[in-house]
Amino acid sequence: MKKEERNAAITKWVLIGITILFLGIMLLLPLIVVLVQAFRGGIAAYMSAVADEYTIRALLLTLEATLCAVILNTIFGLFASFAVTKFDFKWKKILTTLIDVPVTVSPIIAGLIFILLFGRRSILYEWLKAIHIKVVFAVPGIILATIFVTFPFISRELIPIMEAQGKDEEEAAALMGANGWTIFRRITFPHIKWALLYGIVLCTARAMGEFGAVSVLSGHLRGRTNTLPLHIEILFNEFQYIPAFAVSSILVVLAIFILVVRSVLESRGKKEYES
Amino acid sequence: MYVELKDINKSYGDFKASKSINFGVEKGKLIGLLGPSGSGKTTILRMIAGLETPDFGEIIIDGQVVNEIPASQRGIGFVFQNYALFRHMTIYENVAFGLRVKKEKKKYIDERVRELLKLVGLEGLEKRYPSQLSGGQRQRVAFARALAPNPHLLLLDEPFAAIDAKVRLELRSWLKEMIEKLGITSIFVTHDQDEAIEVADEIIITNQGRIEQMGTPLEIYQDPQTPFVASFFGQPSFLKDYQSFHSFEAIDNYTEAIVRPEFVNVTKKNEVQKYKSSASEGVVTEVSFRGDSVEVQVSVNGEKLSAKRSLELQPVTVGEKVDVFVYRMLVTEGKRVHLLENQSLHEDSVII
Amino acid sequence: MKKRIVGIQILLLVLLSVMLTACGASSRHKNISIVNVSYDPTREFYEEYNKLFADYWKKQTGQNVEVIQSHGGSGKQALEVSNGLEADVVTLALEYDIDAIAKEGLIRKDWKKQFKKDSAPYTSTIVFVVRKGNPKQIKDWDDLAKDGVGVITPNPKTSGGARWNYMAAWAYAMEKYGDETKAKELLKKIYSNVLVLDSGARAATTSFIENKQGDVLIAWENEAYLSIRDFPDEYEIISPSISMLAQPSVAVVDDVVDYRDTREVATAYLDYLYTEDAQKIAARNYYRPSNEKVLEKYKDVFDLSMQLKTIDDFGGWDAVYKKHFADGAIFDQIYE
Amino acid sequence: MKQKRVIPGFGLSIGVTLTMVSFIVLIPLACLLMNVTKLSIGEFIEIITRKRVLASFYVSLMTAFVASLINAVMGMIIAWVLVRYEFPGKKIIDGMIELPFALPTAVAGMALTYLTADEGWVGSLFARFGIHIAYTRIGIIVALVFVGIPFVVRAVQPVLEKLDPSYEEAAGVLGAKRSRIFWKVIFPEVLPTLFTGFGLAFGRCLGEYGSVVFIAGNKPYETEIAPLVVMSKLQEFDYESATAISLVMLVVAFVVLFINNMVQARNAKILNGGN
Repeated sequence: MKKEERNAAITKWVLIGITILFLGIMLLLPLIVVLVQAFRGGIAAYMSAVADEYTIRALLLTLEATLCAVILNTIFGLFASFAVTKFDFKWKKILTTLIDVPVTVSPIIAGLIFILLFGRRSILYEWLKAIHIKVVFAVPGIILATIFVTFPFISRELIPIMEAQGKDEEEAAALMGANGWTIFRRITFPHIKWALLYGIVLCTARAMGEFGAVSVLSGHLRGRTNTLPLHIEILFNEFQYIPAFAVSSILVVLAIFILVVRSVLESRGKKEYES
Repeated sequence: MYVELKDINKSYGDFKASKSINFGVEKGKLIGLLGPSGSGKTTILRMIAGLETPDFGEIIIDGQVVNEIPASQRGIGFVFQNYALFRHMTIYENVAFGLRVKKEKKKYIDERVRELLKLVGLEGLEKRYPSQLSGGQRQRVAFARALAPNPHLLLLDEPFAAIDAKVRLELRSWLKEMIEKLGITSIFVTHDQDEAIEVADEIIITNQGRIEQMGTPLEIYQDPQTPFVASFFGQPSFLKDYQSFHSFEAIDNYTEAIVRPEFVNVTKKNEVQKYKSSASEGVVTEVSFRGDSVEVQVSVNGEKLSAKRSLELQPVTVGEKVDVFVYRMLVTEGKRVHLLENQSLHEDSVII
Repeated sequence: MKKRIVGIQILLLVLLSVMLTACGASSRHKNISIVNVSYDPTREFYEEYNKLFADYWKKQTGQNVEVIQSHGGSGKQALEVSNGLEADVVTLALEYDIDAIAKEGLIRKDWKKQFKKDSAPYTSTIVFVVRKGNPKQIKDWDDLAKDGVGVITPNPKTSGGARWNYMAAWAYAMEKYGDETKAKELLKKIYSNVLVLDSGARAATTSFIENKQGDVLIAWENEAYLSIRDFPDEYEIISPSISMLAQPSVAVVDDVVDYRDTREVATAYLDYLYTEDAQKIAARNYYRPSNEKVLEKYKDVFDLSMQLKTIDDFGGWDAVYKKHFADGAIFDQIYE
Repeated sequence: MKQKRVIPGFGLSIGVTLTMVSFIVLIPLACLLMNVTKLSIGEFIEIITRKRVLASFYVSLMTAFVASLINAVMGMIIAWVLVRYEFPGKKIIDGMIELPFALPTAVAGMALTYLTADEGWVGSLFARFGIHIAYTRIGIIVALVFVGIPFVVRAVQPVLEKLDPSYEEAAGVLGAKRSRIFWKVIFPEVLPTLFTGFGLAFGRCLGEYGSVVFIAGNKPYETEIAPLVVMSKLQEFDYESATAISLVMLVVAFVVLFINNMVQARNAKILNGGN
């Protein structure tokens, strides 16, 4: 028995070692590289890169696109998961699959389909031009692309929770004559609030970093349609490595911030769930 | 009739959950819908509540066809199987919910909630959450919540299923008392025959989407109309060749005979057997203690029978030869059921 | 119930479109702005030139002009313009890309005649960048085919600039062997030495300079000078005996300037490229000025002894594309 | 609307859901399909069976498969370590898992390329043995492993957490050794979820673009992935090829998603017994 226990202890530390080594190399080292490279030229170089006009405009655009995507996806996620989990209807499976599709579609293709839909070759183009709406190679295109790639993020977090909760409580409330809004607000929402926040955080993270789809739709107009990741790519292509990594470090910091928020939310949610 | 179902049909895909259901419930009665799981009893309950819509047929409550009336306006209280208490609300809020939705005055709500909590014996627990209550307490909350808006009809789906055995017995009589006291028409669903017999004024037995029989517990017990009902109660034994037992009227083309343990009298050889002449000899194959009695399995002419013996009597042992007398049996013939009395019982009375 | 659903859907639609319009509507400035869609290596040049032009335009008209730049692979940029990227002017790596836009009907067919010198205000050529001291002794194109030489050049399928690289090698091979089969042999060897085939010229430079891949980078002359400017001790430039005269072309996108009413400023913007001041900026950014006087001034910067072929020597870009870069054409054969 | 629904709000929620699914997912995808139908079947097959295209499919599938496999193994180990062991720094490691999600892929690609190039911190270690990471298929796999880490870990973790310890105790009482308990009792429980995580990672890896372009080297037949061919076809104005190749990728993504859903549904059926 003793030998067995010793073996177990060895296994434990070997596995922990593997985990730390693997994650250290795969996750931590890239972060460190970004930070080290960002400060290679000193604080002054770093600050001038970060405070650059184009950087700030790119940051603002990124935040705008992220905000739009998160708001719309939140609305969608709430309605979609309510519809899918609280009601039975035909084609439900197909609907849930369709909702999930954007995650598996390559970002490049996501960009391409919007080019095909709204680009100059599309019949919609002339129509949109006539009413002075620019979609592709303009901010709306970027927002659309961002919405697309993060489309299922919130519903995906909500559906399992709402599924597990069942619909008894809603039915009971409905039997007593409560209307949809009351049922949602008083019965459904308290169950999902942490999952919702969690989904919003994930959605924000992904929306901020989207590169492929946005790259296809952006047109790379400096100061106009460059998001932060695109701006980084441009800096990188301009041999401005220090600024490129410096701007990247903004995103790294945001990513870390998001992870912290996520962890806090998760443990809060767990606590609530257990009590 | 306060509640009436007329020719109700309902199917889920290929599965027929209800096949031309017809029955009526008188005002103030407590009805038990009894049947094995999958027999369609919950579907009936949910259709009455308006949680499901029948494919065909009419549901009438208080003289009004309610098919088109949404669940929330049927004036029904519903107790869910798992109670479906609002986990994120306190007990007080749970009970008050229905009243708040109806926009009742605050003062009235408060009075009513306190009155109900007192009625169900949960005073002082207003601020608790459902997760902090025991199973029995939760059921009481569910009951109070269902009653809060003064429904005319109370529907309960397996009200005792989620409670452990000891509390269940207590709750049964509590619920029966409570409903009698309030005089509210109630229908509850159960798969437990004891529960139905003990609690219900009338029982409706369902099987495979059909109603097999409706009647008082005694009627159903004593006078089963279908083979299913006949075999549903107790732990019946089935005889292939009942005529190997003495003094039973012969029926042609019978399917089988059903004998309940209480129909059988097993006596030791040294005990007095009143109807010795019409008793058969059997061998004890199994003896088990049942708390309040002894269950004895005997083998008679190759048929297995189960019987009960009082604890006061001398114990029997496995392998012992005993006399077995059958008072009566239920013989099925196709869809019909015949109650056959042992004829020696009548002869006897004639002699006396 | 049905009606309500339709109502909500319409509401949602309106919301969506309002959001899109709100974000998309370009607010009318008093100041004028034009979009210059260019290719990768012109960033530094246009950054400087735009200031010069803005000053000039302000003096001429009193208007503030903001030039919004977009840079990327030349082919990709042309595609985006064809797809609706609203560029007032395009300044791309090769005629072929502008022709592609013209084929879409956005630019008039005879755009080449609109500006002087075939609408190519500055030129460049293809050279090699090697590590300091030239350890692999790379002097000319056939040295690239030697075993053990790591070559970095972008993919001519995606990068306009890379097509010039390829054609320069081809020009050398044809001059040397005069035979297509042997020329293909040489190119096959060179491209089998390619370590990283990046999608654009800038990415290739990054691979060579920053990630230290390979022994030689085939690059535009201006790009080569720019990249070694930061690392003069690590790299040197080798001029091969034969190369291509690369003619980056410029054009006004008629469709867009008519729609946006910017034809005047857009035309002026491109015309002004031919002035001496602008030509000097081009030279300072290592583009060979088309103005001979200015070129003469910078003769110690540019190796004027190289033999430079033009694309017309090979029948123009259309013919070259079909022969070399179309699916299944020579470039694909080389890579089979 | 024969079946009356008890819980109110079905019309509204399904309406919003369908509207948004149509606008964001369905119509754009249909647009792509319509563009493909401009091709005859012969042309379509000709395009997608070109050597370079086939090679890119192979590279995409192969690297995604290998990367997901690595992720499956490592994900299993990491999830196990995070659920079963206590050690200092565990919370941080747990919080780090979602980093690939939060960090923009372009930044990740840049950093990983920098690390694994022959002169990089990690690349130089391997270069000594003649192993090159950046600009080879190994590089692509590294990038995809990075991208796919959270999928397997986050799929397996909850299952391991919920796994009833009495299960293992039962096996232990029966005298089974630890390793045997793992392989015979725990592993089969986790396997379906592991597969789901694998599928999710695989789907994501197939479409990944941002991080791969930096590290891949993009040599035809060698390190050119399918999304890149789409991009390069687009740059050649070859819409037909781009859409045709995209369609193939979409179909593959659908198949992956579908198989995944089937496995999940089957798994749920087994665990919950019907329904």
